[in-house]
Amino acid sequence: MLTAKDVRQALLIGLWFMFLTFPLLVIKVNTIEDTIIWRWNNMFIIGGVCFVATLALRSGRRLLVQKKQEDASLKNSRLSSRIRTHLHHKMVYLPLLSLVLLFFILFPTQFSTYQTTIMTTALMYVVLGLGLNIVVGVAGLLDLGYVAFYAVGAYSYALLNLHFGLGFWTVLPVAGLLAALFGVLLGFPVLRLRGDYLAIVTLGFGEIIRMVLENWSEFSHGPSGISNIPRPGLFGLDLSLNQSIIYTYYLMMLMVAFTIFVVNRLQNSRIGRAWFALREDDIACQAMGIDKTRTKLTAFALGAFWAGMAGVFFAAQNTYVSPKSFTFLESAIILCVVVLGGMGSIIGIILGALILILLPEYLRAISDYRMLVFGATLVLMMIFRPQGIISTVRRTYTLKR
Amino acid sequence: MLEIKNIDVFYGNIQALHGVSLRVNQGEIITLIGANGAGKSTTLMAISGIVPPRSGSILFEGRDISAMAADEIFKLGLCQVPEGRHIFPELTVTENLDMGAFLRRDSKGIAQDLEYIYQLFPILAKRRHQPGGNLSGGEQQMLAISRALMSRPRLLLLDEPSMGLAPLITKQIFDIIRTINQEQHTTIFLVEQNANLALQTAHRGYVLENGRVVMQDQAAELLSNTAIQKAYLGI
Amino acid sequence: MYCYAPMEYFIELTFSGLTRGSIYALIALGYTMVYGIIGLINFAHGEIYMIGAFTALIASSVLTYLGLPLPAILILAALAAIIWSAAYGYTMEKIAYRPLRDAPRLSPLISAIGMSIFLQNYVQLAQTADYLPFPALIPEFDFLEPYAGIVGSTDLVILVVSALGMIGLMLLIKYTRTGKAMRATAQDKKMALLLGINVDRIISITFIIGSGLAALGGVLIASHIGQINLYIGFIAGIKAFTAAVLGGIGSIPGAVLGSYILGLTEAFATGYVSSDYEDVFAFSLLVLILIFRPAGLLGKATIEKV
Amino acid sequence: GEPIKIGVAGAHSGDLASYGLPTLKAAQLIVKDINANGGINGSEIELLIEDEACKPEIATSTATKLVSSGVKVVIGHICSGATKAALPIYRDAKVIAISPSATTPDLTQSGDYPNFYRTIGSDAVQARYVVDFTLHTLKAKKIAVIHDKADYGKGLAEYALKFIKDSGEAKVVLFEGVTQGAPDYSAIVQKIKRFRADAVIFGGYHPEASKIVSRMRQKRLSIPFISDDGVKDDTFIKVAGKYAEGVYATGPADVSQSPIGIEYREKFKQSEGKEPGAFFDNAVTATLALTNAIAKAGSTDPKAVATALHNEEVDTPFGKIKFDDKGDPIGIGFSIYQVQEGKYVQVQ
Amino acid sequence: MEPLLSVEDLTMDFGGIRALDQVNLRIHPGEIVALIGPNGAGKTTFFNCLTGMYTPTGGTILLNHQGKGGKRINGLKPNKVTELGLARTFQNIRLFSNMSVLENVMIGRHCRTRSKIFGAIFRDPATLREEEDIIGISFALLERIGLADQANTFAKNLPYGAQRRLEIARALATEPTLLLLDEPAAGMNPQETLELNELIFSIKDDGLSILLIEHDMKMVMALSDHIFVMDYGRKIAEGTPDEVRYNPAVIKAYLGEEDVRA
Ligand SMILES: Nc1ncnc2c1ncn2[C@@H]1O[C@H](COP(=O)(O)OP(=O)(O)OP(=O)(O)O)[C@@H](O)[C@H]1O
Ligand SMILES: Nc1ncnc2c1ncn2[C@@H]1O[C@H](COP(=O)(O)OP(=O)(O)OP(=O)(O)O)[C@@H](O)[C@H]1O
Ligand SMILES: [Mg+2]
Ligand SMILES: [Mg+2]
Repeated sequence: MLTAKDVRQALLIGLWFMFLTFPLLVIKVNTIEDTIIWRWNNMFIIGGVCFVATLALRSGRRLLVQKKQEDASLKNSRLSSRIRTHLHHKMVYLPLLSLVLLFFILFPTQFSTYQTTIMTTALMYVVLGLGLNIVVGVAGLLDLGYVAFYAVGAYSYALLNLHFGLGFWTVLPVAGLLAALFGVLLGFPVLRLRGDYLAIVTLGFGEIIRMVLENWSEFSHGPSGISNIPRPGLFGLDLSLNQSIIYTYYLMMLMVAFTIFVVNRLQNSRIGRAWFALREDDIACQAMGIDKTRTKLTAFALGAFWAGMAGVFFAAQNTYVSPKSFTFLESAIILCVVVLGGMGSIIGIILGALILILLPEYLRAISDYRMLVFGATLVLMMIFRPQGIISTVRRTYTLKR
Repeated sequence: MLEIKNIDVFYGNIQALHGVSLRVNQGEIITLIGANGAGKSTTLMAISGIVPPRSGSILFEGRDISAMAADEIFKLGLCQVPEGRHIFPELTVTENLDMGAFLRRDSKGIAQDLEYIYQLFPILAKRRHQPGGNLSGGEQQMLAISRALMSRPRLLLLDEPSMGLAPLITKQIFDIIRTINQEQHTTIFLVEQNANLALQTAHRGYVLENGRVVMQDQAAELLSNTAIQKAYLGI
Repeated sequence: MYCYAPMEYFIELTFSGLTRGSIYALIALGYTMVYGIIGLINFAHGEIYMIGAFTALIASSVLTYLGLPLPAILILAALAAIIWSAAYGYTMEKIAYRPLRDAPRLSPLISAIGMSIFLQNYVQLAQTADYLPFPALIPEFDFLEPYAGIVGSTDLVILVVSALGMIGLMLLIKYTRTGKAMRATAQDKKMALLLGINVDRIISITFIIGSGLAALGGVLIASHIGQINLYIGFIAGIKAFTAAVLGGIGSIPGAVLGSYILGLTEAFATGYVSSDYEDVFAFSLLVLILIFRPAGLLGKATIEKV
Repeated sequence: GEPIKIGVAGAHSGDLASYGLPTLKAAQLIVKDINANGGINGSEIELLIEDEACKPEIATSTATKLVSSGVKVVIGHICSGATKAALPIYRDAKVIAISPSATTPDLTQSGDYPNFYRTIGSDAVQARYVVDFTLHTLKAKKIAVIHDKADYGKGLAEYALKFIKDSGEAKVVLFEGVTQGAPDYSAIVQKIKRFRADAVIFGGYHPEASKIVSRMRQKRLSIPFISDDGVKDDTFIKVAGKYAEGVYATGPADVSQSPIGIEYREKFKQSEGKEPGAFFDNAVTATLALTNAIAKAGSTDPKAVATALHNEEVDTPFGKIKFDDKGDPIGIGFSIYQVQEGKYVQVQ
Repeated sequence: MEPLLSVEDLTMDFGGIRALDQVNLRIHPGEIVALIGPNGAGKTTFFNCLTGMYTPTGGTILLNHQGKGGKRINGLKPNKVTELGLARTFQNIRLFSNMSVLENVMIGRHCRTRSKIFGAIFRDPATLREEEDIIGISFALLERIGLADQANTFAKNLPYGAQRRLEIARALATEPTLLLLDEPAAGMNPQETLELNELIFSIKDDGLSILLIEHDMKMVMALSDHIFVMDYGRKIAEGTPDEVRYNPAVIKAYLGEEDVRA
């Protein structure tokens, strides 16, 4: 399997990483206490690990290539496409769907409230991911400031409740619309921008919103945030903490279902097609009579809408909002959900959100290494599945006569 | 000079070439014709090392180049003008031409060749300080061929040089192809949709169908072959 | 209340703006180079800068312990920072970006975000999350003493180095073969390959140069601020990225111009309005400029040829 | 009998871990002692440790987790924001929380969280000390109040602003926030110069403080710099180096002479090999107060524990303390320190 | 008869370069008009000005919209121009490569349909009917260009010639009165070009006017009713195929000697 060349290569890579990590991993300085600690064993651990990993990777890759060659004659032999064709079969996906649904419905009864809270959060990211997917995945507009709309939603609930005593259900649609309005506001100046210029402006927009929330204390209570936000009500019933958490969970599930329904219908409509086309080639798009301005603005508005609603859920679940929760990292994670899941694929994004939000939770066991592993996972996932967990499948049409 | 033996080329899981074999002799103009998607461009890309074949071998002057990196292959004197021209859009015309001579270090020779090119294509001289991306389609094609010539290749691979060119220019370009072949003894591997013209220019030809070589012969023979006439010459 | 001479105040603010601008510029140059060549917003670039600063800190501590004189420490520490940052940049490109060269456009971006998170935590685990004092490696110049209220020695060094960095890079790109190859690679990788340019190597070189510059920035800035921790890269990175876009991303003079404008805007916003909203000003300026020049100040706003 | 569950929540990872970890250690040290002596009324104490990295949204879920695992008393959280986010959950679950370090006045003063206690003076109290010192000892007339835009710093600065205004003895010539992590603060320093301030009050933490103070001194601006607890940290002196000299900072009253304080500091040094960081004494106090109250109450019944916290004095590094009816500590005050020859020295 | 499109003194500058210099051109309903000229003459630029991709520096473009007389269309946005009945293909194919062949054509229907967000979500009868119409018309167009059985493959996976035809179908889906084709036969072999000729004739038979840029002289001569010849941004000749074929200026600038004999 492994040739001498492989071993030599692995050795070189091991040595390279020993060199690379030498200053940071071996020498630990503390300029406060003026100490220098030498940790030579780290160097050898790294060298060894890299050596073994390289060998493993190489033999693994070789196996894979061989297998690929064997399979090459068979079209569609790839696992993912095989799964996909099976999934399209009603006999398979209906029972599967009900099983998944059952799992989610029974979740709070089988797991602790803590687990339920985490799952609620993960579901929130499903909604966020699906919303951002409209902008990034479908319309192809790279938005790095999506968290701004999330913040708009969360603060809408916090403030409207604080000042006017408006309840969860009243604010939910209002916040969605407000966020959509912000989406349009952001959309206007950036219409002419392309690709990565758009990215930086949206990033800036996200930061501006956060900074305004931080500094304009009279309006937003500044960095100390707003607490005591009521949880969602249920016909004025008095819910205990546990009940209320479970109730929020089910609401969130409904919200996810609603989002999936709407987003799916939007994607497969006249507007959805225009968004896709815009992503593919905006010049051809205009030549086909599509109003670029309006199409972009609807994408921004409809994407932001979901973030606004998710924001209300966020505020209600935590009963507390502060600008700290709406940093760029949050935008980045939502973007990761979309890309990792597979741009434009609803199932992919659901999987992406569950993985990315639940993963760090369950990595708490190795708390120190958790974000390290998280970062590495992002890189590895991209290397092995650059198109995301599930790549987009365009809808097929048949002619009804 | 160049010998391709039984190569299979894949894009992911899709096989584009099935056991293609062909040879190019020193000093020849060889043409490869075939319908859209037959695999002509793929053959050229395999030779240039952009899409290495999964099996089979490519010998250039006896050396197996099938696993070599593209830049190494180029150094051996193989230069390709790819389909779609691939002009560097933000470099000026002159800079584009300079890039062709990237590996050369004889600045005098380069300057001479530049003059020669500007004589060959006066329009390029006129546009020499324009960014390549602003040229019209035909101008870009001329630039692409000229850029390849700047590397003084021994084997020139041309992918559909006549695409989008005015009749006059097409004629000019084919004249130039013949000229380079005769005067500079550059061997030429020509891929062309305009089969008529290609077969009139070339010494020998190969016909590619669905990734397989289905016919090979002297160009004149192919030109008069009725099956070829019906399928590719529109007669 | 406003008894302070307005002109003097303006000049002071201008200098503080230029200092900030130079700091951004040192990082923005690397951003813009990498973007120029592979079209990637390298979110991990800030982390490379941070690693440079840490390496310099480690090197200078060890060297101080060995009892070397200050100038030698400065030079050796900077050298170590440059070497190791370049090595990190090179390795990062190989691991996280090269396999994704033909992937959809956003995949390398996510990979970069992942890399940024990874490197931050790597440094935290290997070293510490606390702020560490960074020794003042740059000596105080006596001739600046009369102007101490306006400009300090580190400010001056940073100003000069970022200017030199820009000029050097421009010369490199315009006149050297490597530079030409970089430009060609940036515009059409496949064609560059077909013309015998080793594209992989050119991209590696770009990362090495960009990372080295960031490391140099790291040393200078850390010794200007006097402390480092693992988040310095992220914040500075975002600003530098903004500056690069402002100037027209991919353009080297653009990155420097954008950095100065950004630095000056922040200084004047603080000086004449309020530092509460300095970032708001910075980003608003960005939006404003991009509205009128969608490709940044020095970016080429060509009509796309159809 | 059944072990007594105590939650410990705070930042144990991330950039604020240096505030959270000493707390955790303090709780562990004390609990180890108690358990070694047979526990409280025969029951062992079990610590449930939760890391929220000072993030509000994580704090709510960790709070939920603690509550759902049956915890009735919690030591934490560390940061005010996270505490604020977690408190409603504790309140609704009738869980008592005692923080060693959350200083936002609201937490106790608003009356929203009757279940909350802390072993640290609130920002309002601290701001009072800072302002009184600046006005009466330093006799400043034109004061620049700067903060770091974050919860703690801005809150403190706002109280300082209010107290100065109320006193009518001096003018606030500048009230502004600086951006955390910005590479250079020259502009704000020029502005302080321009307004001819004769003292700077800064609300925030040491990284920003050292950057500002260094810039001030480099620009030859030598007016007094008075800051808070977040700056009274030896790291500040190390980072700012010679520029730290003369800086004033408030901090919890000096406990270096108290036997209990010394005892636990020594234990910490033995097990960790370094000096305990910020809030360690407060955390020791919180743990002692809480375990004492549980012992006195005879159970973790919130009502009984609350009564004990309010009424039973307990020996701590800060001396004998108990809690007022809002949950603030009686007996824990602040002192003013100044950096002199590279050390914080109590000046008032 | 009133012309469908009349262009007067159209001028377009790029920085220092004058790509179009006072070009005049008329197209009457039902005509196939060809625009030929050497590479870089400005033909594509002319198209770009007509379709709103570029805003011309000078001159007027008048479109006779639904018999309501000339409407000035310079500087209108491309989508507006398309709505008014001008549709085009591109010299460098610009399909929506990751969408299916059918969807590419369906996009062409966009400007002739109306359903909004509400309809998309609730799928009311009107929307459903509209959607079915879109599919029906698109399928019909695919059948016409012979790609119906490939309807659900990605556009990028089509052979080159098929992609060119798909571009035409997509343009036809916008229900144009004037179809602009930019080198539709480029990259096709002579056999495929013959098939394309048939298609273009059949489009003409439907009453559309066509403006064609093409370098394949056989095709141009066979199809066109009228030919305009450009060089260096100026019109250098116009007339019937035969007039143009023997025009010495055209031969010198464009055709070269042989074609005269051919
Ligand atoms: N990058 C690619 N990925 C996947 N398939 C490809 C790729 N490039 C080409 N193909 C497929 O390989 C086959 C051969 O393509 P190739 O470009 O070599 O044809 P060609 O003979 O040059 O045709 P044309 O006349 O259109 O240029 C075609 O079926 C094409 O769809
Ligand atoms: N966006 C642009 N910016 C600058 N110059 C341009 C631009 N577009 C076209 N040109 C210039 O205008 C001239 C005409 O170009 P155009 O593309 O219209 O030629 P063409 O007649 O279509 O040629 P071909 O038959 O080769 O496609 C060319 O010289 C070209 O360089
Ligand atoms: Mg081809
Ligand atoms: Mg053209």
